[in-house]
Amino acid sequence: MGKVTFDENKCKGCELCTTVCPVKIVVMDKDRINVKGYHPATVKEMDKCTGCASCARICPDVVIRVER
Amino acid sequence: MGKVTFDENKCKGCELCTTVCPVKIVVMDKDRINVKGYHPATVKEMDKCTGCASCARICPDVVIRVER
Amino acid sequence: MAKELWKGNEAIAEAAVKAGCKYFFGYPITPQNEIPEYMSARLPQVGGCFLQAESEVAAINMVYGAAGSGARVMTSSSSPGISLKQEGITYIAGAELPCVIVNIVRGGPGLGGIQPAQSDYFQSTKGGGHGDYRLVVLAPSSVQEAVDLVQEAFDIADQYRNPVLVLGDGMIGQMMEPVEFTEVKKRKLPEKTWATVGTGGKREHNVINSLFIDPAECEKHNFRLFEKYKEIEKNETRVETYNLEGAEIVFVAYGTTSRIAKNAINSLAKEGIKAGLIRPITLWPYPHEAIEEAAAQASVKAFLSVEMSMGQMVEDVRLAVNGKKPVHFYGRTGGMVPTPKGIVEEAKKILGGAK
Amino acid sequence: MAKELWKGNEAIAEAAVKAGCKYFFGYPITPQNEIPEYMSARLPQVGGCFLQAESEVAAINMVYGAAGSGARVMTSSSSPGISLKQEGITYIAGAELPCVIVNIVRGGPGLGGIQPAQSDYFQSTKGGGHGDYRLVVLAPSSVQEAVDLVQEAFDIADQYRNPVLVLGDGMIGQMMEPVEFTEVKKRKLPEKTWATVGTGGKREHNVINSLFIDPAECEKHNFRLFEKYKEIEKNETRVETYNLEGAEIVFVAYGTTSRIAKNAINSLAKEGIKAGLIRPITLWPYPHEAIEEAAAQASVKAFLSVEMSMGQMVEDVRLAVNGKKPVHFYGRTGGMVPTPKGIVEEAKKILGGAK
Amino acid sequence: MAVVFEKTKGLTDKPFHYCPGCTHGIIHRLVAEVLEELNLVEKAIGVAPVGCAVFAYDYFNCDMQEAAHGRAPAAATGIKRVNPDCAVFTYQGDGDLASIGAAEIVHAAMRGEKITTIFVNNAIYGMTGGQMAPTTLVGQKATTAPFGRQEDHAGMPLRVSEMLATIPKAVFVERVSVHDVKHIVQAKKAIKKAFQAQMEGKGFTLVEVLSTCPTNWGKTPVEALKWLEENMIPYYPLGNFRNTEEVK
Amino acid sequence: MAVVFEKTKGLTDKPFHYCPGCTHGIIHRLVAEVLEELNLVEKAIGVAPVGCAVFAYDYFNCDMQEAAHGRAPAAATGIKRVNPDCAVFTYQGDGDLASIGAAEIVHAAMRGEKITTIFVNNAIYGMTGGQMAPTTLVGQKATTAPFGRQEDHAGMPLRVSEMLATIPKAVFVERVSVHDVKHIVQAKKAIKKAFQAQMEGKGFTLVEVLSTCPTNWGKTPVEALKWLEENMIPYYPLGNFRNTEEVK
Amino acid sequence: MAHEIIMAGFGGQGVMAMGKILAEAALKEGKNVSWLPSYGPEMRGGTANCNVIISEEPVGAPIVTEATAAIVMNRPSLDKFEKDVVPGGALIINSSLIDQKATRDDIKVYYVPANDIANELGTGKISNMVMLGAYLAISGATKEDTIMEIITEIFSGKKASVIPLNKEALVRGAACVK
Amino acid sequence: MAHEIIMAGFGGQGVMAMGKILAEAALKEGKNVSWLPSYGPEMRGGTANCNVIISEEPVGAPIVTEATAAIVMNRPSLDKFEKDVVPGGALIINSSLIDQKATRDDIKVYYVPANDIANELGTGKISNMVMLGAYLAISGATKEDTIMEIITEIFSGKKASVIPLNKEALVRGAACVK
Ligand SMILES: Cc1ncc(C[n+]2csc(CCOP(=O)(O)OP(=O)(O)O)c2C)c(N)n1
Ligand SMILES: Cc1ncc(C[n+]2csc(CCOP(=O)(O)OP(=O)(O)O)c2C)c(N)n1
Ligand code: SF4
Ligand code: SF4
Ligand code: SF4
Ligand code: SF4
Ligand code: SF4
Ligand code: SF4
Ligand SMILES: [Mg+2]
Ligand SMILES: [Mg+2]
Repeated sequence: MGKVTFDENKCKGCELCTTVCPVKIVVMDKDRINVKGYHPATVKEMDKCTGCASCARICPDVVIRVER
Repeated sequence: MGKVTFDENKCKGCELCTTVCPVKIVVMDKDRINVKGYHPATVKEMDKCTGCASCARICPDVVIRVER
Repeated sequence: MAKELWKGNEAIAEAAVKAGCKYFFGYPITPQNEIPEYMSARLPQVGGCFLQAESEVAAINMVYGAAGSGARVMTSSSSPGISLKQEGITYIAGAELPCVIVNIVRGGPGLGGIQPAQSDYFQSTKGGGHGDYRLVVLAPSSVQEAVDLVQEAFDIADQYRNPVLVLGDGMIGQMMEPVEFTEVKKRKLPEKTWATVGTGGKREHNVINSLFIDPAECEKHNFRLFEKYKEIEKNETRVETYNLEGAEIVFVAYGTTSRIAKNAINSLAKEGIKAGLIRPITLWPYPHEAIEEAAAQASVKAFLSVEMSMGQMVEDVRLAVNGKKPVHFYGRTGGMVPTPKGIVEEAKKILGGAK
Repeated sequence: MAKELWKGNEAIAEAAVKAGCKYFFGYPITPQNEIPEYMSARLPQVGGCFLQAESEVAAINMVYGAAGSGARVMTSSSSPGISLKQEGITYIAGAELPCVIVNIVRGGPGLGGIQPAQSDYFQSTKGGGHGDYRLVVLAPSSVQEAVDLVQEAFDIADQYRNPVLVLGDGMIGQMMEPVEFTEVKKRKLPEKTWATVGTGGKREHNVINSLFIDPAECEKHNFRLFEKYKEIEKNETRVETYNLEGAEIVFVAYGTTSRIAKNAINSLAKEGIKAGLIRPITLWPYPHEAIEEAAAQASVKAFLSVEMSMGQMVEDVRLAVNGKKPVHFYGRTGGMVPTPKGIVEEAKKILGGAK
Repeated sequence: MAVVFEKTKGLTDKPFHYCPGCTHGIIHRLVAEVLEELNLVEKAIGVAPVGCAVFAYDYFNCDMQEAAHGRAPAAATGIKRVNPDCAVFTYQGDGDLASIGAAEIVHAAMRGEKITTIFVNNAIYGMTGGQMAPTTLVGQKATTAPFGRQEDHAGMPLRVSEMLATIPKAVFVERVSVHDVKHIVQAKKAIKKAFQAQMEGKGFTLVEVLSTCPTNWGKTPVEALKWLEENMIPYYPLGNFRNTEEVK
Repeated sequence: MAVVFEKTKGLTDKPFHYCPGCTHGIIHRLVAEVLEELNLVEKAIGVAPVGCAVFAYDYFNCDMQEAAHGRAPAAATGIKRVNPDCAVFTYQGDGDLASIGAAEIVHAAMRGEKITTIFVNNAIYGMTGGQMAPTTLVGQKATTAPFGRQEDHAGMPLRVSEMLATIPKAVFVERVSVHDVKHIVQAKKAIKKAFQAQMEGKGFTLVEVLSTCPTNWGKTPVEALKWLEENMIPYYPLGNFRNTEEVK
Repeated sequence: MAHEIIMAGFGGQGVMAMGKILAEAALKEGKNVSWLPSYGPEMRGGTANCNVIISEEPVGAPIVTEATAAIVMNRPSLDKFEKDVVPGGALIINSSLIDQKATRDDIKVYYVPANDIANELGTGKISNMVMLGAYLAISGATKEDTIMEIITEIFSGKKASVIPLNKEALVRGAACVK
Repeated sequence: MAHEIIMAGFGGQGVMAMGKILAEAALKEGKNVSWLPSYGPEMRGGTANCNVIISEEPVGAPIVTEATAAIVMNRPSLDKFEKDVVPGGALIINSSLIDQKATRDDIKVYYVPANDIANELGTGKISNMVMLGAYLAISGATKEDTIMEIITEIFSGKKASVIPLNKEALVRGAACVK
């Protein structure tokens, strides 16, 4: 049972994190735009998170923090 | 039965030719000094020359001409 | 043919092709990348060859080899890359090989910045490389002029067997302006009998070389070079003058800076202050005479050298004025561009002071 | 300590070691090979490190790295090698790194020759690299002076965080003269808190850099550099004058050429002709004032710049004289050395003309 | 709850300027994590290249120098000879290292300079806008190879790791990739080994990291990872070419 | 009587300036003989290095250029691109090619420049008076390695042929020697093959020739040949590293 | 009187293209023109801008420091360039993305919901044409027809379908400032 | 009055060493001195030469263009340097290797069979010391004893055996010009 937090304003909307989540809970938030002008990544159903940190490891901009 | 001719004034007295002659007839002429100030190489008993051209092939200064 | 909008860098490249340049060796660097990029697509169409070299050092030595074989060849770079080319450039000058080198100058020193600058004036005109030699240095102030000068540069290079440097800045390279490609008037050029293209068994072997191990020979070679340079000074010096009549202050500026100076002159005119402009088109040979004449002109109270540098060409202005009038300097550097307003204020300060 | 005969190149190397130079990165080239050769044997004795780089380009960038780590470091070369170092030199100037660069000049352009010359004056003093920057340029005229100046060069470099160029020629490098190694007077030097030696967790990370992508920043950096250069001009300008009193003609010459000029002065004296000498010891900052004063001196009819070049320093002489007196040039180049006789004849011609 | 992943202290707080999805960011992070894990942040001195990673001097939380294009190994040599106990590394792109800097990297390896080079191979010149690199694949388009790199005109891509592995004092040479999490983990292992070999004074160490340039490849970040896997890895096989075990 | 050996027309009549017994002279002659035998003298363009062979432009009886130190492959590239039908060759020493010119030779090979490089490896800088070369053997004394080259300080000698053989478009790479007549004959064969491969447009070709420097080795010419055989060949094994058969 | 225009926005908003089209049209009408882009290394998300000068006289400095008009497509551009407009000059603000109002009162300020209009027309991509339409209506720097000629040349062939769309965008933009 | 000497011969005849020894000796006697060698790339068989200046005044140009004495050890050197001797100056010719006579009559010419004498003494190597001995006798540039002090310093330790030989060479050389 894991928890991920996004340093949202550092996100560049590259979507890499969304491709590696084993439980496919990382998605782009198309409704919001961060200060950089990108749709930031976010997690829908946090309870599904395994805390595997895959999303954090592939994030090129060190946006993601993972706890378990 | 070969014949070698030395372009004597181009000789630098390095002695390389004297080391490769199969019949050991190439020697340095210690009695003479050429325009460059070196003792030039020469052949004592030309009749022994096989015309193998070894001396010419190793001469760095293209001093030697060989006939057979 | 109607005028078309061309980006400076691409116009320079096309002008070279039109001038018969078939070979280009270069290495990427901002703000001149459109030159090699354009050449990479264009030269194959004319049966030429574009090659991206492993470095500027390699590029300039490829130019040496190609020029030594009699080809019309060009390279281009920007400040740091030109610094790396200095050894190659003095070899080319020493071996008297014709070629065209383009420097789209950016801010320095070191890695500096990538915005427009004119801080490579000394390097270009006094010789950044070792030894006594000169490059012909052409300084266009518009894309149209760049196009015209680049085409002529190849002829000048061939006529005198000397490298020609086209000195632009980031603005010239990046901006778009209307261009009309016109034939430059043909010069009768010497045959390149000295080129290494294989003897074909028809002549003694040709040797391209800059080594003269006997100092007497080396000096003779230098004397010959400087005879040639005298010729070039006599024949190729170019300058534009603007508004000199009755001018109280004369701006001296080249390249894009000269256009900013013109704006300043026009706004000064509105305030009833007469300012004129001397715009060297050739930075070497330098148009000393035009400046001497202006210095002798009664109305002229002072000179102001306006540059995108900390003050380099101003030395040539002083050498030409030779003490007859005060010579001042106004410049911005590191990629900052002078404004007409800045020049106007400087001019007023000087005239105030000169009164 | 008694005087000993030292070969110029070796004396320069030993002087550097005595000044605390622990690192040397260089590449062989005639006529300066004795410097790296001496260092390769000497530096290990003082716990330093000599490294033969793969090229001059690598050597100057090794110097950049070592200087950036706060070490006293030197490199040396001769003309073509110095041309290759131009990019590295402007980076070092831009990043404000202290180091000493020795150029034992040979004839050019290109591969040129290996005999003594002074044809790298422009490159040394106006900046052979791109951008606005200055090197402190020291020009010894004897082996003893080379020894003294090299030791001081390291202090000047550290005091101002600026590269210092020691400009010699083949004669300085190859000849033997009596030398006495004397302590140079200590300057109080700033601590190198900026050096990259590992943060040790005690401070923010240090960054050695010459990139300022924002042109406003880049310009500010240039302004700061030129504030520093003003300081250097104020504090470090050096010149020797000889026989100026009542001189009709003033020779301006540096390095070994100045000694030949002295011989000429002495033989002219025998003929009752008064000639004097101004010998710039620092080529940058240039001793303008000494020349201005001489130009103002009533007895002086003319100046003669004597160089082993086609005429380079003469421009700085003209800038200083600023039209007050005629300035002439006499030079030999490509490895040829002026003779006292040649200078004497030139002087008489000028004075004849000036009468 | 325990933290399983957070930003390493080997990085400053300055956000990267890289394009969205550019794997330079991943590689920066891996290097910084290794420095932290080996307790080297305080005794590390890095050398930034000229390339998109030019601002690396702002990102790594250790002393840094910005070297001239291609000369990072020379600058690092000067640094290491002055600071033999420090962990000295260069971070270089393929234009910087394999093109203009070819002589400097070969000779740093020949001398067995005790430094670690992180070689970021993205088969293109990123910073200057997509010109051909020595590592650009045959047929791959670049702004200076508008019809794609042609073998007969521009030759075949340089395999830097294979070439340097022929040099005796290049004691650790490995090629890795960061196109997926598994390979990212492996890449970090290689970088760690390289720094360890350096600190043991074994000799020159290099890790070649295959990286993406979505912007100049004209692909989305996700497409770019796929392109790397399908096109670069076949020509640039991953694996170790030199390791300290061989070199006793 | 028939002439079995005489001076080739590939050479001018100018006597070599080389020191007594310096094998540069032998190598010059072999190259010139090959040019003559392949009827290339009239369509050959050679590039002289900066090194003791700098005056090669006076000795080869074909068009010649004198290139900057280490840049012969770049100059040759410019020449060959302008004269694709000519036989273009560089003649370079180990300082010229392996040290300052390392980037230029690697990239000429990478591009598959259709030129032939004669690489004269005498393990020293001859022209400038015996400084260390990248090819100087460990323990070998040089004026810049007064205690002999030390592996930990200056690394191990660069094996240029082995390194270049990793480059796909280097289609012919062979190391030969001229320390005795038998090897001189083999050396000539290799040089001939290289020029043939060039004229067939196969790619980049290089022949590394182990050579002597009696003057700076401090040996008689005869001793020098022996030293080459006993000390250089063990570290620089003779043989072919790349030939056009492999490269289809 | 010369038109000296600054056009600025995010990379991707088409400010460079807008400037080129305007310059091309002015050239077609026989005017003197220059187009100068901002340029830099590949760093995304920065603001792109270009200077266009249209004049009867030969163009002096290609840099615009005293703009007769500034067209700003995003907030950073407004902050950066508002001060560069000459008194009496025009400032055209893309109100779809910029909630902020102009601070000066010595210039004419126009608010154009360019993205909203573009979206209505079916593609956000042509917000730049909306702004251009507004600018033309204000300045009369070139005839709208000439702009359409240029656009027609650009989108010849199969892309021709988008031509009417661009026309519409210009018209809608103009309407906002009538 | 200053001594300005040119010494020249084949590489290997020891002209450089001869010049250094003279300069060292003069320095020991408190004079101002300079020694300037010819230098060049490794090309054998050329002539080597050096300039030595000994003076009470500080030395001006280290190059000797008007020699008070020229010591020539081989034919090419004679041809090259005879003209550089000032009227009244000395030209010392190694008559063992140079059959040629001097052409000028405004200078003092001395013929010293240096190699023959050196061979008599058992080694051709010290022909340079024979020439130096002759020069000292003619010029008195330094005392012979000072030269011997220098030589003694040079050949300290096991090479000391050759010291008397050098002494003898100097004496024999001097004898030739008495
Ligand atoms: C001497 C010199 N030449 C050229 C340049 C321009 N330049 C800057 S970065 C670069 C290449 C960058 O490509 P790479 O090394 O592959 O790094 P990337 O941007 O792909 O990460 C070039 C050619 C320069 N700054 N200095
Ligand atoms: C840029 C530059 N650096 C250095 C030199 C000095 N230099 C002349 S030849 C040479 C090296 C020669 O060695 P190598 O290439 O091995 O040739 P060799 O003489 O041994 O045949 C050097 C360093 C130069 N002329 N130019
Ligand atoms: S930690 Fe793993 S499971 Fe949780 S969001 Fe990230 S990738 Fe998905
Ligand atoms: S990988 Fe990082 S930058 Fe990319 S979308 Fe996910 S959180 Fe944002
Ligand atoms: S040809 Fe052969 S046999 Fe005759 S001299 Fe020469 S080496 Fe001896
Ligand atoms: S090899 Fe040639 S140069 Fe050497 S001694 Fe024999 S003939 Fe003379
Ligand atoms: S240009 Fe390419 S390499 Fe550079 S930051 Fe953007 S994506 Fe990365
Ligand atoms: S120095 Fe060495 S390489 Fe050069 S010519 Fe003499 S022996 Fe040959
Ligand atoms: Mg890259
Ligand atoms: Mg060698």
